[in-house]
Amino acid sequence: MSLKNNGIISEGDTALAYSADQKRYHTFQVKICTSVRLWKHTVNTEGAIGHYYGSRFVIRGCSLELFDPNKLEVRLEQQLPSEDNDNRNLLDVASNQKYSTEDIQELKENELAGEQLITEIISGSNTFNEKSQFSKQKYLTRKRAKHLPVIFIYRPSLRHLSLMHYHLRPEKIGFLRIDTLSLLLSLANVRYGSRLLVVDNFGGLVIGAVLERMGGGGRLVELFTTEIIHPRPVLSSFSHLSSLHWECLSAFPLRRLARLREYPQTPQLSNSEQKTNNTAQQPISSLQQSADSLEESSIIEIDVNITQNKSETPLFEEQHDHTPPKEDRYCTARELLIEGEFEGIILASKHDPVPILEACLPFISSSSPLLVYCVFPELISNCNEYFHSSNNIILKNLTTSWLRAYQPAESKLHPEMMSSSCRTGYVLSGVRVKTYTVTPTQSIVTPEADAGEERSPDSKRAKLL
Amino acid sequence: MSLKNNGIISEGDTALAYSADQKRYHTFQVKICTSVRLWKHTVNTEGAIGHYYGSRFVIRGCSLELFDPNKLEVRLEQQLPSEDNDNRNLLDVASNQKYSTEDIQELKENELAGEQLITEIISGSNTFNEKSQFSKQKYLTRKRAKHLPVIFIYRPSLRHLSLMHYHLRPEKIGFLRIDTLSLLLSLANVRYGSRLLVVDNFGGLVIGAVLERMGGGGRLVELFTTEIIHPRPVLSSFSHLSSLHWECLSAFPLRRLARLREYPQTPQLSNSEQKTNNTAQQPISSLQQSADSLEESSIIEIDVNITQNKSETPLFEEQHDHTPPKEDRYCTARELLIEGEFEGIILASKHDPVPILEACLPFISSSSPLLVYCVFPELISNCNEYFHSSNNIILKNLTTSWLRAYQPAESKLHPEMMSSSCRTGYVLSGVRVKTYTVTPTQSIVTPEADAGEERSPDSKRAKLL
Amino acid sequence: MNSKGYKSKIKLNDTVILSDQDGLQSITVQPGESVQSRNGVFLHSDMLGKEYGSKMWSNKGKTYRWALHPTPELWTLSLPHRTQILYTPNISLITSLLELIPGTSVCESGTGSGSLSHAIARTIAPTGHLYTYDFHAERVQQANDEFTAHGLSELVTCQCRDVCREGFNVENYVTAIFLDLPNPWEVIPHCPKSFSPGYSRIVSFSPCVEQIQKSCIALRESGFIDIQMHECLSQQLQVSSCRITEARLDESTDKREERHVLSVVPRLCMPSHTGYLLSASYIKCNVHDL
Amino acid sequence: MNSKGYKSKIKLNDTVILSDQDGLQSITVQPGESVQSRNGVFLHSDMLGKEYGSKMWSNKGKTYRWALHPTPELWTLSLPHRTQILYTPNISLITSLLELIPGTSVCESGTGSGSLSHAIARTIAPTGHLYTYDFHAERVQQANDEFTAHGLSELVTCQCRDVCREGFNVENYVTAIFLDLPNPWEVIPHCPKSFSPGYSRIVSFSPCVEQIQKSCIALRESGFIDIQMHECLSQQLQVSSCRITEARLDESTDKREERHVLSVVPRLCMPSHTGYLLSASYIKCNVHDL
Repeated sequence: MSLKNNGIISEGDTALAYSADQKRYHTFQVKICTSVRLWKHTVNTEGAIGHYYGSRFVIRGCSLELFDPNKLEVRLEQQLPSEDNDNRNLLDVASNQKYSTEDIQELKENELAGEQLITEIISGSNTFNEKSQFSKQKYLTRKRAKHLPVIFIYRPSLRHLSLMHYHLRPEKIGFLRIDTLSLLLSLANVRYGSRLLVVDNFGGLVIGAVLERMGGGGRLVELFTTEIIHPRPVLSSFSHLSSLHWECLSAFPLRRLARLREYPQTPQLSNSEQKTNNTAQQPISSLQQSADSLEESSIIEIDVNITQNKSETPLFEEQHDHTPPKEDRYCTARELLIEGEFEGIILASKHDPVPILEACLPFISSSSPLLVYCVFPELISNCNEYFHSSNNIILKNLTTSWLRAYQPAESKLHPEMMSSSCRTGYVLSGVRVKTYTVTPTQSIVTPEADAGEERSPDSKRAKLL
Repeated sequence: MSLKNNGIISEGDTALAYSADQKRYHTFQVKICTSVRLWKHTVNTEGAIGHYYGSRFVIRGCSLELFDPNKLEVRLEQQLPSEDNDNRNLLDVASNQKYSTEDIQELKENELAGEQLITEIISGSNTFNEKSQFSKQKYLTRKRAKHLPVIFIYRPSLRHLSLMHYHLRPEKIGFLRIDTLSLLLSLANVRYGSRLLVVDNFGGLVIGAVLERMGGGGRLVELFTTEIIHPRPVLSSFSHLSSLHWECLSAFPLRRLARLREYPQTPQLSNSEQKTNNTAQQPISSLQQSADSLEESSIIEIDVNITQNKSETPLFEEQHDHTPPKEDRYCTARELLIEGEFEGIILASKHDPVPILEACLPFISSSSPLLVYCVFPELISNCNEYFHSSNNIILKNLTTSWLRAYQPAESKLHPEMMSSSCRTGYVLSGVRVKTYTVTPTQSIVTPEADAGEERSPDSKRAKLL
Repeated sequence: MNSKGYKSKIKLNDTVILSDQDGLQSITVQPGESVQSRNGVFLHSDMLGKEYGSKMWSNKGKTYRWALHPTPELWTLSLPHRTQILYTPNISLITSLLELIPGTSVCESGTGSGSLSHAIARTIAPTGHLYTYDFHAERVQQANDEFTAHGLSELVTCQCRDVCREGFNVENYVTAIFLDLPNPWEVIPHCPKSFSPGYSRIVSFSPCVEQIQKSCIALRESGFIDIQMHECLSQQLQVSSCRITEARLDESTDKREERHVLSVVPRLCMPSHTGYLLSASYIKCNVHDL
Repeated sequence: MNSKGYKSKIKLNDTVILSDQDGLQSITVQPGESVQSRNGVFLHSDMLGKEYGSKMWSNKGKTYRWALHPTPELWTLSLPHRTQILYTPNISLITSLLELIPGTSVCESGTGSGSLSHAIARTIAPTGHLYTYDFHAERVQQANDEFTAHGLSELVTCQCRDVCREGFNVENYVTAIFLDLPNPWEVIPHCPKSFSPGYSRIVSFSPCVEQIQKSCIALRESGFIDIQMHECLSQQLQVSSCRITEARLDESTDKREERHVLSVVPRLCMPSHTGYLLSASYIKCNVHDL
């Protein structure tokens, strides 16, 4: 569970670069000789090696240098607000800066080192000294961000990956914002040793997050709704998870759940599954293929990395490396499902969740949390009706999460003026209990106790176990 | 337009009492001899007469006294935060106060005047001096609110009435919170001289608000969806409006709009309308009847007031007082509708807005704002589709409003911890333009220009005018 | 813009709002003038006599604009930004918090780009008056030009003045004051002298928490009561049509139900803060002193 | 509660959460003990051997409780409030912002009612450790009793200490610190010494703006980086079934279409603020000094 290399950036690591100015992440591989593209900059990342993850670096030309705030040469004197200028005499004209863009480019090419460049630009501004303190600081910050960008280098983690994917392609992860995703993990009581069912139509973000929280102990059975398991770039980006983590994961096709309930001991293969297995024979090429079809360069990068270093990310290792017999492809998941007694489910699906939930309930032990996540209100309202008409779901709660980021600048505290993460989906939660049992005193029979009895999961489970 | 009595509280006025502690309003009539019930207190309101509206009063026993913050005897010394107690040694036990509830009642009955009572209660607290400054202040505030409640007396206004009705029965006014209502008024360009169509299924709050903003100049034609106009407690509470204001209002049954378009000049009465007029013969009794059926005492009060002083609130005066011939009941509205050229519509309805809007569009002049307010997303999404498929509505915008109240206490600034006004509806806005005209250059024909032509309101209006 | 009432046909010297997909633009119709666009020219003279709400085609017939009647709301979307401006969701709440009605007299500072000024003038017309101040001389000039062009000059007095130092040059007259200033707490002590006797309202708009904190203290110290603080945001929504399929739950059939539903969902990206609204009441010299 | 793993049957000394319509209640199953209710008594001994999630009837058969397996989330809803507590929407975001995983070591102050402590312990089990502090001796005692009852005593160390004056008594060890204190800025300067070398996280929860402002300055002055501030609220929703009728639009017919739709709408009344979350990173002594 301890950090690889004590959390020190090392050659060959997959790392995240983060620009606080742009609020953007970029995945890259730490290498000594090769340069990587970080937004507009082509950078040799060698300078980061040996420093701790989480450190800040300045992009100075083509190299990375540890950022030291004490080395900033240009500093603003603190002024009392009453002495401050108030911009009232400033006019917004281009002639305020004596250096043109070309001039500044030339200054840069003359290898005017970092802060000296900033000093020069400020001396070129006619209006700098007339600006208010606040405007001066803003000017300085803007110029630094442009000419001496500072980046953070992070080790991938649930926090960073969820922020990154939401920012890159929120619709691909079903608008599962960090607060919503975290809520699902808490309410599902995900922990070391969990035994969970997960349906994840959102690129595998939920699966990756659950695996991180299981920390290499526990059982996650993914019930996939597709014909085969497609390689998922979001899940692949959890490159910090070890083989111990990945071993917790097994998968089973949702469409075979019904048959499993009826004939748990006869794992016969259908035609479609044989086809599936054929596809599974070329895991690397299909991963590659999928990566090629993506538009986001940073995502491609990490996919390629994983493909190249597949020993480090043994996704479904038992199939890929041990080449098990075909009929054993879903063997682990099947055995777990036959055992049943899952301690909860996270159902994050694009499909109508009600039939999926009904199919899964028999495998979930009583007193376990049920979590349903939907992007659209129509789906969640149907599921909410189902929860309320069911006699074995209690503590029902329907929420959506609201997250607001603030600008905690000194003496200018306010929420962010624009947010690009206003949208998330709906979380419906409940706790599965044992189906209604009739007591001698029949006085309290709930009115909904009609249809519920028929689809009672317990009776089905009794058959199964 | 100037204030009655220069804004001084006068005998016979209908006023609003407001308790800032409870955030609750209460309507009452200012009278010299009679007592009114203000929440738990029976109060003679004579003490308020002669003071300005907006002033604060203390309820001291049975009478109202102007509140003077300088007369507060118990004051807390300001302490530096570092010297402050931090409650760490406080235990929450009942024995902390030496006076029982009965004791305090006795102190009150002994006519211990106002602040002296507070002093006595504080001296009876064993833990008061151990509390932190913040807790002391909280304790004091709580005791004062209980034993010496302060109320504001306000003249009714859009601000106060919208807060009052939202608090009393938000569902009756369709969750039209002050921010949402204000947005409708702005976007509909309501002003002195406006010429507006309004559909208001929410107790008349929109109508009252529009009349206040018209300030006695303009034309508001209410298109009502019911068989007859029912007396509406919310509209009645706009008791500050003068006869000049009410004269701007006329009403017409929505179900007769279609016939009006076809035969504008022949106002024949249908059976149902004759029935309507019979009902209109007993305006007072029906108003009373409706008031009796209400549960909110404050609302009853104002209704009764209005019934008793009907000369002051001449709602549909032309019918009630001048007893016009039956066929003239909707005469004013009919003439206005035949003229057409309304400068906008506010459609705040429980019904599907699309057919209503379609029926109203012919009467609305081009370049006019269209405002639709709905409580349920399903209705607004349909109407949004209609807006987008129409070729004579531009600048379409769908929003909901978010309002947050803060507790601006000194050095303890934070949003209110609980809000009882989290819900409002959806506002869809657009601007009606002239129907698509085909130009010689047919290059830019929008794909939706199909069905729209048929229901073109302009062609119908041409027939009408 | 408003006081003249609604006109149905475009006339010379009218302010007209031109609308296309990309936004709004305000023009004053002048002989010989025109609006340039990438796909052709719109001659002002072509608009004369046309009904408001008409579609105007460019001379090449390749693009069009809607010619709209001005309203304060359209003006707010089309005006030249000289400063950060207030938008309609805040403007409308401010109007209600100030309890503006036809006839109210109001002080406002700063004038800024005049977005709120137009909405105030609309609401207090025809008998109210707006005194609006800005310390930036150039802005005052531009605002005055606009008020004149929009026919509001009788309703609005716009002056260049540093109200933080000098207060308003209006005494015992207004019943509503609006502040949108970097240091509102400096002008708050000057406000009571401008109020007419009786009940008046103040609203101050500030983007940052610190401004609210200082203003709140100033309001209390200056004798304001019923101090409240609000934040109002317009949540932008979209209606998305989504295809909902059933997941395949067994191997016997591949036929799955599919339906389309319309969902109202928030937009991904929208303004998440504009500013805080601090509001309060003031009662000037009670007639009786008990 | 967690480290023992999930059990299917109720045993002696188990913590069981009893749920009815009105809320949750936590008990420790003891021989001879019982839970009283208006409609009868629930004997602890009746629960022994029952499956978690079973419905327990009172001795008179008139009312029931669901006997639930404890989780930190159910515990949060059932625990005895000694202080204002954190609820699951904030707890879950804090867990992610602190980047907690199995194995993380954490400092927390104050312990309060232990709502967050249980969630932290669940997430960092089995190899992490939580050091939690409160200045209120009685609370520390109660919290320790609960940690023991819930089988968390090996994961959690709860101590009585004024961390604002003395800091934490853990050095170079933890990678996450959580603060929920009236004066968080007093303890922030003490935090770096408790961090292990490398990358660590801090989150501070405060209801008031002033606390955030001071904490923010303290974080900056103590060398924290990547300072961020968030507010997270759970918006409670309800599904209401509404009847939609067409308005009558002509006099020829009285038949109007009517349909029922399910709408997801916000509740009228809900918590509108809990607190602000200030988060930051700290990098302790880089191994190389360039």
